[in-house]
Amino acid sequence: MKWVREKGGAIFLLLFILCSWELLVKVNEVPGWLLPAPIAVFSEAIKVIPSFSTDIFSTIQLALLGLTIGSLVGFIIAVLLHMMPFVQKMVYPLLILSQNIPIIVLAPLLIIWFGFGLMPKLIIIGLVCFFPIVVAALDGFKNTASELKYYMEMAGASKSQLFWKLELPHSLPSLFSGLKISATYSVMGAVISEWLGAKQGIGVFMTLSQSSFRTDRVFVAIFTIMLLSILIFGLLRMVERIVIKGKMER
Amino acid sequence: MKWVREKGGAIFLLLFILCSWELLVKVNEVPGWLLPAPIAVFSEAIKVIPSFSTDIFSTIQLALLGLTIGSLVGFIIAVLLHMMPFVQKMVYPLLILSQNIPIIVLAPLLIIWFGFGLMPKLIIIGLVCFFPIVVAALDGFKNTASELKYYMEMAGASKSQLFWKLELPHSLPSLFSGLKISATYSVMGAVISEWLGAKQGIGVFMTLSQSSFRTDRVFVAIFTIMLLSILIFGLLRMVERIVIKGKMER
Amino acid sequence: SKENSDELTKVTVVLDWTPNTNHTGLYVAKEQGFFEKQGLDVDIIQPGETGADQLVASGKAEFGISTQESITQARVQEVPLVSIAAIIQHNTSGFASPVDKNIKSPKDFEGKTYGGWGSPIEKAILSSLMKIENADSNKLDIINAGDADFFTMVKKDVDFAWIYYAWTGVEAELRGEKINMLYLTDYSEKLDNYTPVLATNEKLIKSNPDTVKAFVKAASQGYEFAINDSEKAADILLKAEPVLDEELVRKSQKWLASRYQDDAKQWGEQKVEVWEEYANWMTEQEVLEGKFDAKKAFTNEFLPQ
Amino acid sequence: MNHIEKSFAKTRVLNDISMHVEEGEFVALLGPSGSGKSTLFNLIGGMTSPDEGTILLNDNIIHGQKGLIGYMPQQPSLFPWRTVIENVVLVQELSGKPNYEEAKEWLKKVGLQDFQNAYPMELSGGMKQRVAFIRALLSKQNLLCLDEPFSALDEFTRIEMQKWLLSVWEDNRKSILFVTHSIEEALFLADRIYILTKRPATIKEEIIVPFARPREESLLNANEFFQLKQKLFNLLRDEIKVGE
Amino acid sequence: MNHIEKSFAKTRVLNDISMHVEEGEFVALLGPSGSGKSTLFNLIGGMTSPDEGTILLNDNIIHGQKGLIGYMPQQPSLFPWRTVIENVVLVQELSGKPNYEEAKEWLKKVGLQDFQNAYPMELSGGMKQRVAFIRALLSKQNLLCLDEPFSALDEFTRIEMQKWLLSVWEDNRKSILFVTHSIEEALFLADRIYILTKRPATIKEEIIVPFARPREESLLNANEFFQLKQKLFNLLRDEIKVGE
Ligand SMILES: Nc1ncnc2c1ncn2[C@@H]1O[C@H](COP(=O)(O)OP(=O)(O)OP(=O)(O)O)[C@@H](O)[C@H]1O
Ligand SMILES: Nc1ncnc2c1ncn2[C@@H]1O[C@H](COP(=O)(O)OP(=O)(O)OP(=O)(O)O)[C@@H](O)[C@H]1O
Ligand SMILES: [Mg+2]
Ligand SMILES: [Mg+2]
Repeated sequence: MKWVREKGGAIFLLLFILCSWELLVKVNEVPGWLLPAPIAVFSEAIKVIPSFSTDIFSTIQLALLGLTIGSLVGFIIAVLLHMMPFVQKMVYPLLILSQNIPIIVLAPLLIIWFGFGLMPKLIIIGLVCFFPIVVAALDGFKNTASELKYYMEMAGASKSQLFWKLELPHSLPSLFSGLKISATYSVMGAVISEWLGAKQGIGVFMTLSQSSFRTDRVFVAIFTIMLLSILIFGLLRMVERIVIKGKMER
Repeated sequence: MKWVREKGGAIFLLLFILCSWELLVKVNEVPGWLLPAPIAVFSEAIKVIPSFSTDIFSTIQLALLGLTIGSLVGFIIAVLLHMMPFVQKMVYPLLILSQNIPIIVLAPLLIIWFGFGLMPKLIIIGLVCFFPIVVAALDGFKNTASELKYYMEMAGASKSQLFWKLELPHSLPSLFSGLKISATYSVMGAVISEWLGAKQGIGVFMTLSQSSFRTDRVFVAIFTIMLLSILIFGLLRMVERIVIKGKMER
Repeated sequence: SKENSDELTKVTVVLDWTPNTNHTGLYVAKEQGFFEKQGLDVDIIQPGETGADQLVASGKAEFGISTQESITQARVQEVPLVSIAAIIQHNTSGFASPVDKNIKSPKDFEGKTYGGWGSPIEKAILSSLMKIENADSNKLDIINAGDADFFTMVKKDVDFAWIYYAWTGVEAELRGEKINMLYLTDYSEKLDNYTPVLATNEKLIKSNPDTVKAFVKAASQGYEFAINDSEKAADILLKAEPVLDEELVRKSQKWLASRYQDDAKQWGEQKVEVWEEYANWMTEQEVLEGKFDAKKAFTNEFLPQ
Repeated sequence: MNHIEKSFAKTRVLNDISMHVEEGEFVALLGPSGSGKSTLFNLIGGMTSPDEGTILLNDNIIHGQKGLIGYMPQQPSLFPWRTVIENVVLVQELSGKPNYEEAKEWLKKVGLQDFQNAYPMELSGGMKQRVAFIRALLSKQNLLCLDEPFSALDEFTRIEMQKWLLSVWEDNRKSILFVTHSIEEALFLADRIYILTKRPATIKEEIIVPFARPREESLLNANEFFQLKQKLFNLLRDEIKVGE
Repeated sequence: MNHIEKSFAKTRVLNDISMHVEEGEFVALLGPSGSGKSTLFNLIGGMTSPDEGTILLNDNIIHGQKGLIGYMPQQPSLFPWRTVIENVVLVQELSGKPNYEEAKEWLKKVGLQDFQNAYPMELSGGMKQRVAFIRALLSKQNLLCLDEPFSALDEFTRIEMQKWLLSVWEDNRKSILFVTHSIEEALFLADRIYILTKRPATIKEEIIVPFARPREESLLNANEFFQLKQKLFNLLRDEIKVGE
């Protein structure tokens, strides 16, 4: 019941958008190869689901694995940089640089080094996911309430105690905010990573459909990507609520 | 002097990486079309700069314009959603969805609707840039120190006063954190947007080089992208310092 | 030319890839004023990640570079694309592999890995070639290698890929990399399709046949120029796109010069049998899911008499 | 002016409390720590609504209506990114144009003229409290609710502040409701004193302070003052003892 | 145990101050608001270093060394995401295993047994202060620095706490240095009292409190007590008056 009340609005809005879309397509007689109507997409979805589900499953695996690795790496980097302000000054600009290596350039190098296996894909997803977490975590650590930090230092807390007992719990909301951004990108990251050499996955399905002008199937792929992102995002929200539960002030 | 001390480390590290790279390439005799050595890239850069500079300029324009529009839109959306929690529940999931529309699908639609001009490109960059700002701003608004919020409400502050006098200044660090993420993505976003039909720009230069197997020129393009991102990021850091200057506690 | 430019009809042509020697005729026609003489002001645009087809079909661009296999599939999905000239008369593409992979016939595909870009045609062609040689197409691995180029792909995991000889093959020559090349035309007449072709959409043909005619005429002059003077044509392309590698362009241009027109009566001519046989083959391979009408897919009527 | 009766849930904090503040009256609230005094202020300020009973201001029910009172919270709650003077004019900004001149003058009276451009983190605890106090005074409301306004001040600064508050109040006759833990302070300042019991709080006693106004510092040493103080002292002591 | 002399810059706050706390001694610090008492604690706690002079603990210079004293800050500084009991054991966690049993017992003594699992935001101002106080007591250091520990408590809870603090102190004889604004409190608790002048602070007077221990509540009404209180009162009043 509570769920309906909370999510009802979003679902209603979504339905509204889908309906307007359907209507627009029908009224303007937009050809299906240009922009298929939602109903056509859904009926196509039902048709292809049996063969498509292995693609979906493989992409989910990829996205979750990549997100996990990316978040962990991001978190660890953030902690290290936070603990060593000098290193932070040195490395932070490089992290920004890392976000500006176009995938099309990285792809051949990764393939040469790691082949077409799992590794280069995880690296691409990880590269997409780790950055928002680093930025958010660092900002979270830095903006700890000063009087609490003061107190901890007075009490003789070591740097690591300061971190575990104060900065980490205090930065949880910020961390989750970064994590949610990353999660949003993770599925798309997985799909992009599949474009550099995969045998199955949503990305493969999408290019296949694209090159044979099956725009309806392309949209099936897009809807799936969106659904998956929302699911991962929702999962993280749940984890966030459980972790920050009861920590009332925040 | 201060500048040297602060940035010296990063530059040193960068030089170190470049040198190791040069060495690795030389020692292992990596062919230039696979991974060119930095020196080769720089000498090529000097050669192409005269013809390349119009590309650079056009991409900078695109990136800055897109970032500005994206940030403004993101900020406005965040404010609206914050002011109307009910709408936020409805629209937030859709924003996540917006980040999961693959550009290759959006691109033809955008071109069909808006032609080959500036508009579709700005939409793509904006789409990339607005999201981190929305997430960061919303989290910032939400995590306002509760006792200050309490006080403002007691004092009879209207919703908009609460926002302008408390939530906005309080969320500035968070906002800048989102803005910095967006800035990092903006140049890459501009390059990607150029792939959907541009006559000039770094993106055009890069694909041309790529398809004629001029890996050294591809790297010239990448280095330029990185340099631009760092510059925009640095610019924002400066603005951040000026804006948050003296607001000591934060 | 500036003063009478408002009398010129503005048209846009979208390439299928980054500019290369397949497109030389267009650049020549633009630079030599052939288009202008026909009353056209032509804008040459690089495609997005998606290629030109949808843009041309929707009328956002008047003309585009496409291929017979695309147009065939497009027509079946009721996309109103029409081929108006074959840029290269015979299919110059094929499966390339470094010599040390020892792939000399489709039989050798067994146990190998193919790196493709993600089209259902690839699988169909590979398995039909292998069938001709009685090889088991289940023993072939197909990887969607996306953005990676041939030379990168074959460094790792991938054994062979599908290339245009005129570009990637010539680049391999330049690099001194020995490759084995299996041309599609060596194995089946049916696979000698037109690739690439000039395309436009049905609407423009109906509403503005003169523009189409003018465009094809100028393009045809451009390609004839390239056939006759490949050195000068290469200069023109390089001047328009200075980023391209000079050596590659010159060598590729020379290789292509005799192949634009080849054995046809005139540049651009297309035969209905080629369209029909290719479509039949695709239907046999279960790549086409629908009816295909060759007569609607192409036309020779705009070629200069 | 106020006619309040309420009771409040969860760990029942306020239990059937009725009290009122007349226009221009100065009322003090005494009670054990944790008895519900700040909660009462939140109710009047409209931050929470009573479970039962009504709160009236000028005969209008004001449940959940905010901004009707001038309020000084127990913790200073200064905005860290605003200077002292910017903090002081904050409430004025909410309802119109800030008056920097007035703010400066009042800051001078509490001895903070040198600190008007300092940030809160540069202030000592007592200085912060004084800033919060001025901020409350400068709000243009007719009912001021002060929650332990002088707790972090030394005895003399405190007496100075009390005298000054009295003179301000005698000039403009706003209604004041204030919480204190100092019996002396309550007696010296108030017209009337409510004494609360332990949680759940009820009103143990209402005491009318008989001293004439204006009151001088010497009152603190007067005999009647001492006796009344003893009486209150015992009342409160009983209250605390009962609970043990 | 301490032999301090320092002076401190910018808006010169402390000016050539020397003081010391013997082992097991209970020393109070009185002074006008903003005179530099909390700053002094920060120096001892190692948060800032003196511009001149030295701070010694057991004959070792401890400039900038943190964690050597048990400290109760002027603002409660509780961790909002920790429950009361988790806040109390925080300092113990820093140096070893937290002792929840002990913490519970002590919470009971200050009347917070029902709130050990509450979060700070559910507490009243005085309750927060008591939690911060217990937290400081539970740190195992030999020198306790308390900054206005009882300012937000009503007079009786305050007296209870004072008596209890005295009994704890008489048991374990830690050294205590504490800031207060209440002359009575200083006299009732301390062996010795330092009185600071206004900013820049110097030591105006050092007073040895002659009352025998253990001290009873009745002392508060004794005549000597009253006289000493008057003396201090006048000393402080002079100090404040001088500045006007
Ligand atoms: N948000 C809350 N949730 C639950 N309980 C609360 C909350 N706020 C206050 N309380 C409880 O209400 C009671 C009264 O609190 P209040 O702050 O009103 O006390 P007070 O009289 O102001 O005490 P003090 O003199 O110590 O400031 C306390 O026992 C407290 O635990
Ligand atoms: N970080 C700082 N920057 C600048 N000045 C400061 C800073 N901290 C304290 N001061 C100044 O030092 C002086 C003494 O402050 P301190 O907090 O030590 O006073 P205090 O004696 O504890 O007063 P109170 O009794 O009001 O708490 C004040 O005038 C204050 O403005
Ligand atoms: Mg209170
Ligand atoms: Mg202090």
